[in-house]
Amino acid sequence: MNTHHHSTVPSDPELRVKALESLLVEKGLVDPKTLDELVDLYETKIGPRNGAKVVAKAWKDPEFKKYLLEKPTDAIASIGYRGRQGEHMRVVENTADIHNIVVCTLCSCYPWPVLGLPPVWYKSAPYRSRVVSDPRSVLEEFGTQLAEDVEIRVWDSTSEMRYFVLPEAPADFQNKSLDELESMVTRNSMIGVEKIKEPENRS
Amino acid sequence: MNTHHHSTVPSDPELRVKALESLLVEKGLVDPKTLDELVDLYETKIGPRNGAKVVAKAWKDPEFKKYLLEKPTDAIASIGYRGRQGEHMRVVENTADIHNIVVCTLCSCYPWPVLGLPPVWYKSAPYRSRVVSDPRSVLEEFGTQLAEDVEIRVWDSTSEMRYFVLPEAPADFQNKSLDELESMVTRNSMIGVEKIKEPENRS
Amino acid sequence: MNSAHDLGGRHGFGPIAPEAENSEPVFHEDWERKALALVLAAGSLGQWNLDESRYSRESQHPVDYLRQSYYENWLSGLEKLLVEKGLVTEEELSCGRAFSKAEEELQKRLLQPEKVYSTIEKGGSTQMESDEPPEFNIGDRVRAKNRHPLTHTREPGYSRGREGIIEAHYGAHVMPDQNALGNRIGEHLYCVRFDAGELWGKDTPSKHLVFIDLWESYLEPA
Amino acid sequence: MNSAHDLGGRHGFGPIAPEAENSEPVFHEDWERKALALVLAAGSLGQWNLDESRYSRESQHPVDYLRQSYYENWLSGLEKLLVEKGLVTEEELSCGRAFSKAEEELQKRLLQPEKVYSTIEKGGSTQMESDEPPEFNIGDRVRAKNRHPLTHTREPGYSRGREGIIEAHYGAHVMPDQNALGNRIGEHLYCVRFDAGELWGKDTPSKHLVFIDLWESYLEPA
Repeated sequence: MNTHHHSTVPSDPELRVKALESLLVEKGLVDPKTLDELVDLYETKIGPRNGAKVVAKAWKDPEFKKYLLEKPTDAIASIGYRGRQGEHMRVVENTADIHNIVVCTLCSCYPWPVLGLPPVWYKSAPYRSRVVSDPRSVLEEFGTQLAEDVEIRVWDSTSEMRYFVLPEAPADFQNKSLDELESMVTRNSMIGVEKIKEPENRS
Repeated sequence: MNTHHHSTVPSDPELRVKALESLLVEKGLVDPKTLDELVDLYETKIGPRNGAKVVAKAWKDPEFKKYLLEKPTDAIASIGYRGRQGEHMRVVENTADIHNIVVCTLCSCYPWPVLGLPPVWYKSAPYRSRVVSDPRSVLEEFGTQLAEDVEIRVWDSTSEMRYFVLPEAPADFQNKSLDELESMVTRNSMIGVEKIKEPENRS
Repeated sequence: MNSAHDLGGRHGFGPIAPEAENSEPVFHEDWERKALALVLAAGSLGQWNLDESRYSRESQHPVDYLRQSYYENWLSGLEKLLVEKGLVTEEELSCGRAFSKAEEELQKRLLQPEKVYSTIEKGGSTQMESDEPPEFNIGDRVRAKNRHPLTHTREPGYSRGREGIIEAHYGAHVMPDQNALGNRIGEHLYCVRFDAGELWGKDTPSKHLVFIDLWESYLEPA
Repeated sequence: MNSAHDLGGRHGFGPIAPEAENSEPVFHEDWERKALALVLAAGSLGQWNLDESRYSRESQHPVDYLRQSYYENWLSGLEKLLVEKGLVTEEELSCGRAFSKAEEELQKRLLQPEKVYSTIEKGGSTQMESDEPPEFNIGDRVRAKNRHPLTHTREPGYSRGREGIIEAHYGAHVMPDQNALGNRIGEHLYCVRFDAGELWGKDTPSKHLVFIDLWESYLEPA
């Protein structure tokens, strides 16, 4: 006696998508080439390397960093990243005393122009449920240890404001090139679940 | 990419139960005759007709009603119903101004000695979720209309106290026999989702 | 724990769609009979208490808890407890065969068929003595604490942080949060009356009260 | 609505088990590419807004929401909206064939491949004008109201009834509860700082703040 009113096992999503695509194309509402363009955009052009460029530049250029913290949407647009899911940006800066982490407990809001599409774990129930109430256990799963006196700030993206973490620069950032720095910036450090790894510690 | 860590579709419960029974019997921990006795007890001896006897007696016998409201566990035991899931009883009385409803939002606590095992709907997520926040919509699903000025009291069985509703007696209860009255008492009226139907209104 | 079992005030589960009382059978499938009886018979071995049973069912993955039928959840809880308490091994459970008999002492605790009626009729009181006087009196304004324990609790989510009035004192009863961890401790238990508007917000229709049984350590003066 | 999507502070979902960043692909299955693209392309027809999309996904049965993968939920939400808004019929959806073309006016709104980049780059601002001055100032103590709307809201359950401090005022933004019902209205939006102990109880480790964006009508003075 099943009292659930949810649907029975959903049909294969592959078939569902195929049916939906051919239906919408036949209807005259979707152009298959548009779909290819959209996929290409998010698979090859919009991704976390964008954010890494923003971070590296902020580390090297104090003027840009000031601009980034004060007018984040404009500063990010000034190096070419803007638009959908990044219309209203806010940058939160990690320091020796403060560590920021971003989540969306209600769905999976994420700053697409700088980070691309979110990874599976960011959209998952374990992350969304736990990071607001027990961030230290979440950080541990990412191998991130913070000193006890570091203040953790969790940003729950409940509005269209999109949060983006400016990680702490590596110790010797002044001796590194922009390209070197950019290559050290991980996606996870810009979500706030990891710190930038110093070269000797990198796996 | 499934991010759930729940089990895959559970195996057929029929097979699960069979395997569990033969395992526990082989272990020497369960006697199959005991299982039959338990099933027989709850299928034929302990059920809502017990509660109906309690209610009918309370309607006819003011002394018993007083005893039932003041010492419910003892009063119910005095007519033979006691034990598991009814160790600590409390009787709440419906009147022209007050309507009581019982639920267990956290599992499905229910006064077994007087009502038997709970119906499927009582254990279901729709009832458990909704009756505490929107009891009137729940009553509507049971075809129960209450005047706007009737106070609704919902009892959430979060402890081992077991709540039991004493429904309002039918209008002409004094002219009816105990047996007649008993036959008018429904299980649902003792949970509080229905009122006693007057003979002319009964379906 | 804040899991799927804590259903009060949740939305989206659809209609109740009750079966008609006079046609609903006690059991809908034959295996449900056995599931009930196995849970009761195994429980009578005395290797776990009621709160441990509840905790075992609650600590399933939320999807399993919500999609399984009620007796399936009972089975899941029983299977987990049997293994956790060492009564059967994972391997025995998965193949449905005993690799060895249970210990003699445990076999002696088997519920005999002729003891079924008296055992059920006896039940198990949760009333206990407490050395402490009750902290609250009838009529006191209290607030249910905003607690989020990771383990078993009987303080429903929808009551947390909300104010009510002590309606009754039931004496000291076994404290479920501790009982689920194997510690049988008595603690004062109260029935607390909440106005529905306090629980569900100002737009809630009036003339609606909710009574919740809450242990003393769930409460603070309001 | 208080449904399964409102995950903050819930327990029992197990480990996060993240894939390693440098080996996780953008899409894990080919159909996920198409699911994303279909949602974006259909959304660009302008027949629903972002909050209607979210509401459509949230209002699935909780079991479906939690057991389906993320893009499956996107598909479910899209299918529901297409039917609700009259773009396709149930019958067309179930057989995957169009019985008629869409209306001319609607076909004209089709997103052209050459417009993809500029459309995505343009995005959609939610900033609006408001005739009202903001009710709260930075530093004000506020309480998130204990609200339980049956429809879409962006006030998470774990913040309700809890006190915090206005950390920022973001101006007026489209109010999601109304937007999900098709009414585009601007309302002041604030970032509110909560101490974790206020949200999760006194035993919560200190040095932990949670910032939540909340609209003015979600808040009251504390």
